[in-house]
Amino acid sequence: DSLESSGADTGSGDTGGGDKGTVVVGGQDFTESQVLAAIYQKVLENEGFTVQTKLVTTRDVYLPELSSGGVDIVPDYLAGITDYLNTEKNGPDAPLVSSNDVDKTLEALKPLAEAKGISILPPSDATDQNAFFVTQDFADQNSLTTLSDLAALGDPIKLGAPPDCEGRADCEGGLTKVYGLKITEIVPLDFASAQVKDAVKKGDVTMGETGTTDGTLAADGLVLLEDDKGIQPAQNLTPAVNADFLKANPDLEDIFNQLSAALTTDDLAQMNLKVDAERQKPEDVAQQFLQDKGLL
Amino acid sequence: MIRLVGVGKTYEDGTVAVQELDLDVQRGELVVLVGPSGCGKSTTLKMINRLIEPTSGQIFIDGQDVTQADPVQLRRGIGYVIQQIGLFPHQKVIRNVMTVPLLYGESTATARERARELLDLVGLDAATYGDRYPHQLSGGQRQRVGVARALAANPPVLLMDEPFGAVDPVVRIRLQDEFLKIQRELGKSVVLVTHDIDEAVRMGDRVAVFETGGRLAQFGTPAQLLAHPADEYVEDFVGATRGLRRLTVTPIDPEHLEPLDGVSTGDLGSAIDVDATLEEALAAMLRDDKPLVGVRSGAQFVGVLTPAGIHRQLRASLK
Amino acid sequence: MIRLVGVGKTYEDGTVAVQELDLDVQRGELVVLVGPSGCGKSTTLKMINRLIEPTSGQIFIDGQDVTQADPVQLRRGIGYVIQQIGLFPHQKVIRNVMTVPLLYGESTATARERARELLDLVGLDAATYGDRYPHQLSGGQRQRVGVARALAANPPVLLMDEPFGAVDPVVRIRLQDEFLKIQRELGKSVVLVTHDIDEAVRMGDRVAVFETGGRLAQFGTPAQLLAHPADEYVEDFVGATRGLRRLTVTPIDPEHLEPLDGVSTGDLGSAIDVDATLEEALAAMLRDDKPLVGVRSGAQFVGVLTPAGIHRQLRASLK
Amino acid sequence: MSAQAAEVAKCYLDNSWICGRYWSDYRPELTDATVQHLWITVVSVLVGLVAAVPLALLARRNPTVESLVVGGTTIIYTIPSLALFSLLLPFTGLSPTTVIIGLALYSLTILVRNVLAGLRAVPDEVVEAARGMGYSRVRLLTRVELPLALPIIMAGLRVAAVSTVALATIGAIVSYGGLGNLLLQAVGNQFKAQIFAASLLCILLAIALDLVLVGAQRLLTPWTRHAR
Amino acid sequence: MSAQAAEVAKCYLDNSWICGRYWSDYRPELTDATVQHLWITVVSVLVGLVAAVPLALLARRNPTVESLVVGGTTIIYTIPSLALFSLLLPFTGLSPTTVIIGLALYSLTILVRNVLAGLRAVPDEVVEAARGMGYSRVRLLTRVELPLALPIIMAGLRVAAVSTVALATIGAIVSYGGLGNLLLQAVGNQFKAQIFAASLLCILLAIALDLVLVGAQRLLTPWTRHAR
Ligand SMILES: Nc1ncnc2c1ncn2[C@@H]1O[C@H](COP(=O)(O)OP(=O)(O)OP(=O)(O)O)[C@@H](O)[C@H]1O
Ligand SMILES: Nc1ncnc2c1ncn2[C@@H]1O[C@H](COP(=O)(O)OP(=O)(O)OP(=O)(O)O)[C@@H](O)[C@H]1O
Ligand SMILES: [Mg+2]
Ligand SMILES: [Mg+2]
Repeated sequence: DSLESSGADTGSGDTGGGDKGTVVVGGQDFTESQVLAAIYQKVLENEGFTVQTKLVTTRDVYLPELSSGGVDIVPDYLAGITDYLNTEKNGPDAPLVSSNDVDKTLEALKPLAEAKGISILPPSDATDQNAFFVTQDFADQNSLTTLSDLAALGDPIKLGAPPDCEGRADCEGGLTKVYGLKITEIVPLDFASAQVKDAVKKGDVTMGETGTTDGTLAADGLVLLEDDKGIQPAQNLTPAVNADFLKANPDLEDIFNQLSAALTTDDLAQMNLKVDAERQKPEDVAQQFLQDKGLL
Repeated sequence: MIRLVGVGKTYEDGTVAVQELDLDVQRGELVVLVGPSGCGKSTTLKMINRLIEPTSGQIFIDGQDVTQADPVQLRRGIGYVIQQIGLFPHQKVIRNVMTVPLLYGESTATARERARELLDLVGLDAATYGDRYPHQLSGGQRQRVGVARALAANPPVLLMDEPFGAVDPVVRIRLQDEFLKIQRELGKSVVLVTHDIDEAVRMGDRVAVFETGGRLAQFGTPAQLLAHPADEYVEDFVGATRGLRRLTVTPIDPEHLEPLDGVSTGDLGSAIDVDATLEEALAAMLRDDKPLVGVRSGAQFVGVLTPAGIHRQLRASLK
Repeated sequence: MIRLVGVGKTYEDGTVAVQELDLDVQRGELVVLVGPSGCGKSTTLKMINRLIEPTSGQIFIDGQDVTQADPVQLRRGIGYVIQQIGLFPHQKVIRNVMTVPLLYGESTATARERARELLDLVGLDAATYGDRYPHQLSGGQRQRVGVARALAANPPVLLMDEPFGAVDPVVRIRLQDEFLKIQRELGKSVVLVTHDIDEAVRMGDRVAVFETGGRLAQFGTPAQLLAHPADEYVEDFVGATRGLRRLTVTPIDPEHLEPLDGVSTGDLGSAIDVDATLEEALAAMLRDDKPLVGVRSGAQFVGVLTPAGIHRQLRASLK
Repeated sequence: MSAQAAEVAKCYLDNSWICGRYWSDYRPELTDATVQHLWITVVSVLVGLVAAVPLALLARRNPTVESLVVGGTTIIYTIPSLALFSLLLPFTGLSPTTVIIGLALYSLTILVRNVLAGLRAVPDEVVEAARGMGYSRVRLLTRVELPLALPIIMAGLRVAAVSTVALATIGAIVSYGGLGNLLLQAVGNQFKAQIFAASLLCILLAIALDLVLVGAQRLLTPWTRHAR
Repeated sequence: MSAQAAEVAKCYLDNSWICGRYWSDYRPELTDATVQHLWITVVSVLVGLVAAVPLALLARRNPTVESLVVGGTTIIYTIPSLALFSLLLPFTGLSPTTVIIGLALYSLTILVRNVLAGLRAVPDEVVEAARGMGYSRVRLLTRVELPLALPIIMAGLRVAAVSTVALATIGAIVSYGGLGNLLLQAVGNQFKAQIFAASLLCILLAIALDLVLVGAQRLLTPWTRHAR
């Protein structure tokens, strides 16, 4: 039960490891984050911790808590947390320090995180980047697999994306400047929402924005175009841990490294699909995943 | 004018407030309901203007069954003084009195003029009290405003529930007199509730004496009541000293005066009119400290009354 | 016991309700405040228990300046009957009466017992009325509950603002008698407001007659007031028929009875006691329809009274 | 950077909360938004009031109606504004009507209860006196009951006004949110001076409305002033 | 697709609003969320009430305090819940306290006005009688004024309860939103059965609370039942 603090002690008897105290897993309250939080919870419970999961709406809410110890560990995204800490320290107009390069981004992040009392464990290969999709039919007709292919087509393009897309390097800015797409209009539609998918299916817009781990696209007859020029920053899954907590529990590092190593983008997409389409509970999906990977 | 036939009221909790009541009020007549506390006087009054619906019997006004009438139209023709006074706390005194004339569509100026007159009538100076709110008045002043309010519309029928209960005797007698004058002049039909048997005797053309439980014990003129109480209950209620009370209502009987012979005019003191009551005769004797009082008809002396003579006339009237 | 020295009250809007009032109430004395509507009686009463603060003068109870006292403690020793009755609408009748004993920390059972007694005392059957809410009572019944409530705590001092105004004369006389009995037995000091001069004369050890504007016109025993009104105003207020009213308070003077000689015992009717008042003598005569009444002291006849004799005694007492 | 850069105020560049230039540069926008916010709020609350009185009257006569009215308004109140506006959108489109209906429904919930409680607090004997004098229901209501219920109705009206000022910002989702429009934009692009200004105006608007209502209540209920 | 796919209920795959399987599969989550929603609401309203009474009492004695209290609560009401929770976060962290303080502050705004209006509606003569009999201020308040103000206070309490049920969902931003947590997730992944269930429970909760309060009012004010 990932939603309820009261459900925290459900798995504490899994091992004979004894009670090592309470851990608070934080995170945001969307499907993928729920699944990851559930995975973290199970792993920690397996280690003998009592776990509370607190999923909140925004990073603004949990990050200060992570720094102060109100939250101990968060499954976070590499570029996301980097950008957040960077703007917090250097102001909203500071140049971006995240990029599509995982190592460089991680290097930029570490000092920012340390200053906040946050330790960053090595990122997983699994990544949840923003991505753009079109209908499978449209892609087939024009043999499209990458954004460059689309640019080569030269057609005017209507884009369905959140309103802040305009000008952003990982959105309209990058698409026009890096790829040379001719974007004629940005129709304001929420990221990865049902509306944006409908709009693409109906042809109201040519292309919509979603995430790489969106598991429902195939079923809807939609397909992602590869970001072959790398305008998306590296949003690899990265455990962010309160530094004091990690210091007190150094053996956790290994355990989370194992977990990160086992996790793939496709796993995320599959797990999201199970939750979003089949309506399985995140904790069941997490349990299945951990068993399949032999991590429990 | 008003007729109650077999009227009864049993409250929801089973309290029988009024039972099998037959009563009639002629046009221009003032009928007083009197009786002990809780005997159903207010309940009876409120059934006439349908503030309370009777549980049995029928009530007619001008031959029309009130239960068939539109209550609003019905009540517009009936002035009502509520026992709890019930002034509008959000309106100034003058406005409270203007309220019914305005209801009838009179102009503000006319209504205000009328309200001023009526406030004066009930002994409240409109300039001093008109602009106050009710909570700035004394208990008796509030009650007088309530009476003025009910009179303002000049309705042909008036229901008054203990209208003078909270005022002192001087003001009360003034109000009673003023009210009687208006009533006689304008021929209003009035039902007045009081617990004051003196007021009943003084004001009522006929008096209905209620018994606890809402039974009508006797209904007649004050003189009948005092002279021939229907039963012990009425006799008790009218009072052990009812003989004395009769002084108030018994007129001098010119047939049975003692002759003037041998009485020097100096001994007569201030003579009284032959229309006066025995009470006034006795009061005059005491005031002048004389054992007799002259009675005159116009300028003409018609005889003298002595204490014994008064007693004799009183005893005669009781038969 | 209670002493008012130069007390005055001017309301915020400039109304002078009471001015320069000196008044004292002895321990165990019943003082009646009487006067026309709006003359400042309620205001005076409320200044004694500090519901209204005087704008001038001082008030002492048992020698202590009330303005120095804690108002809550002060009021706990003073029973109060408010003119507007002011029952607690959210409590049943019995609870309303229990409220003050409970305030003093008595047990519920004791308080309930006492409340039952008091309801009976004021003529309300506790079984019938105890479990009703105030709005289910008639006007007079509510007022009686208010009196019972004030008596419940058995306070040494009582302030009563028109406590019997809404009840019929039979009940009123019963209540007055019961109250006087309690008061005499328990030696309570009482200030009672009424507009009923008869009640004032009947109940008051001393009576304070107020004039409009809160001026004290006269302060004395009822007999003094009736016999020697201080001025025309008091004379008027006490009433044109005040001589007759005196019948009520004037005891028979055994010195001035007519002799028994030549009166057959059959003519004497039901004799009256020598302690009776002139009113009772006159009533007996009328009741028996005889022109004279025997007066006895114990089993012994001491004389007879005739109408003329009553008149003579009355006139004598006025001097 | 363009040639205008030199002119750009420091507080814009620093993204300060308090920025005098913002207030002067954006005066027209702020004024328009405030005016829109105000009229939408006022109209909504008035519509709510106009609906609340008859509903309260029906509820007073009939306990079944009371349960329905009270239950119904309860349901309305639990519908999130976003969902409510979405429900209305197909009928009223992107118009102020959408916002006003939504806000009026919310204020209705508050008002209907206070109107009901206010009417029930009118002293029985005053009502009886008025009925006895031949007041019709309508006149009784307008001349006696509503005036005497006013202090309690006003308490509800003030809560409704203040909460509507706050809720009106949500109108931004259909572009009729008054200061909410500015707020939404500013949150979107982290324009702190605008967030600050719009929030401040919102608060001031709420206080101003509340004061106006207090003033109106004083004027309308002069008899309460002398009491006690 | 996994072996479990065969078992997936049709209404999940269709994403229907009404889905019986959802109610049975998610019973524990629904129960937990409802319980959390309920206790957060109840505690918040109670805290609001406990704060409102002394504030109303102070305000009644003193017009300056009244303006301050009324002005202050007005300001609170115009602060969007998100901002209010953010303000509290540094002090109270990710705990129910954050939500409860926030919600209590909102309900305070409603309650303080109704408590004040209720106290002012107590008939003067009843208060005078009680004072005359030697009621202390505290006793006067608890035995006479508050009971007689109860119908009006309850009207406020009911608005506060209903609005708090609705507002409590916003607690989801700090993970203590009861049904709001489920709602937020479900809106995020378009889980219609969950949106429907959580919304329905929210409405039922609001109605249930309202009914409980109506029942409590009936029990607590028996004297009003016989009236008229
Ligand atoms: N709050 C007030 N503001 C201004 N004047 C007032 C106020 N209360 C009473 N008065 C005035 O003070 C005077 C005395 O009032 P009070 O209530 O003491 O009279 P009272 O003798 O008790 O009369 P009643 O027998 O009619 O009850 C009256 O003229 C009244 O109008
Ligand atoms: N709502 C009610 N429910 C039950 N009984 C009631 C109700 N109202 C009045 N009564 C009872 O009905 C009887 C008659 O009441 P009513 O008010 O008519 O008396 P009344 O003659 O006017 O008395 P008073 O002179 O004291 O005003 C009383 O015994 C009273 O207790
Ligand atoms: Mg009556
Ligand atoms: Mg008085």
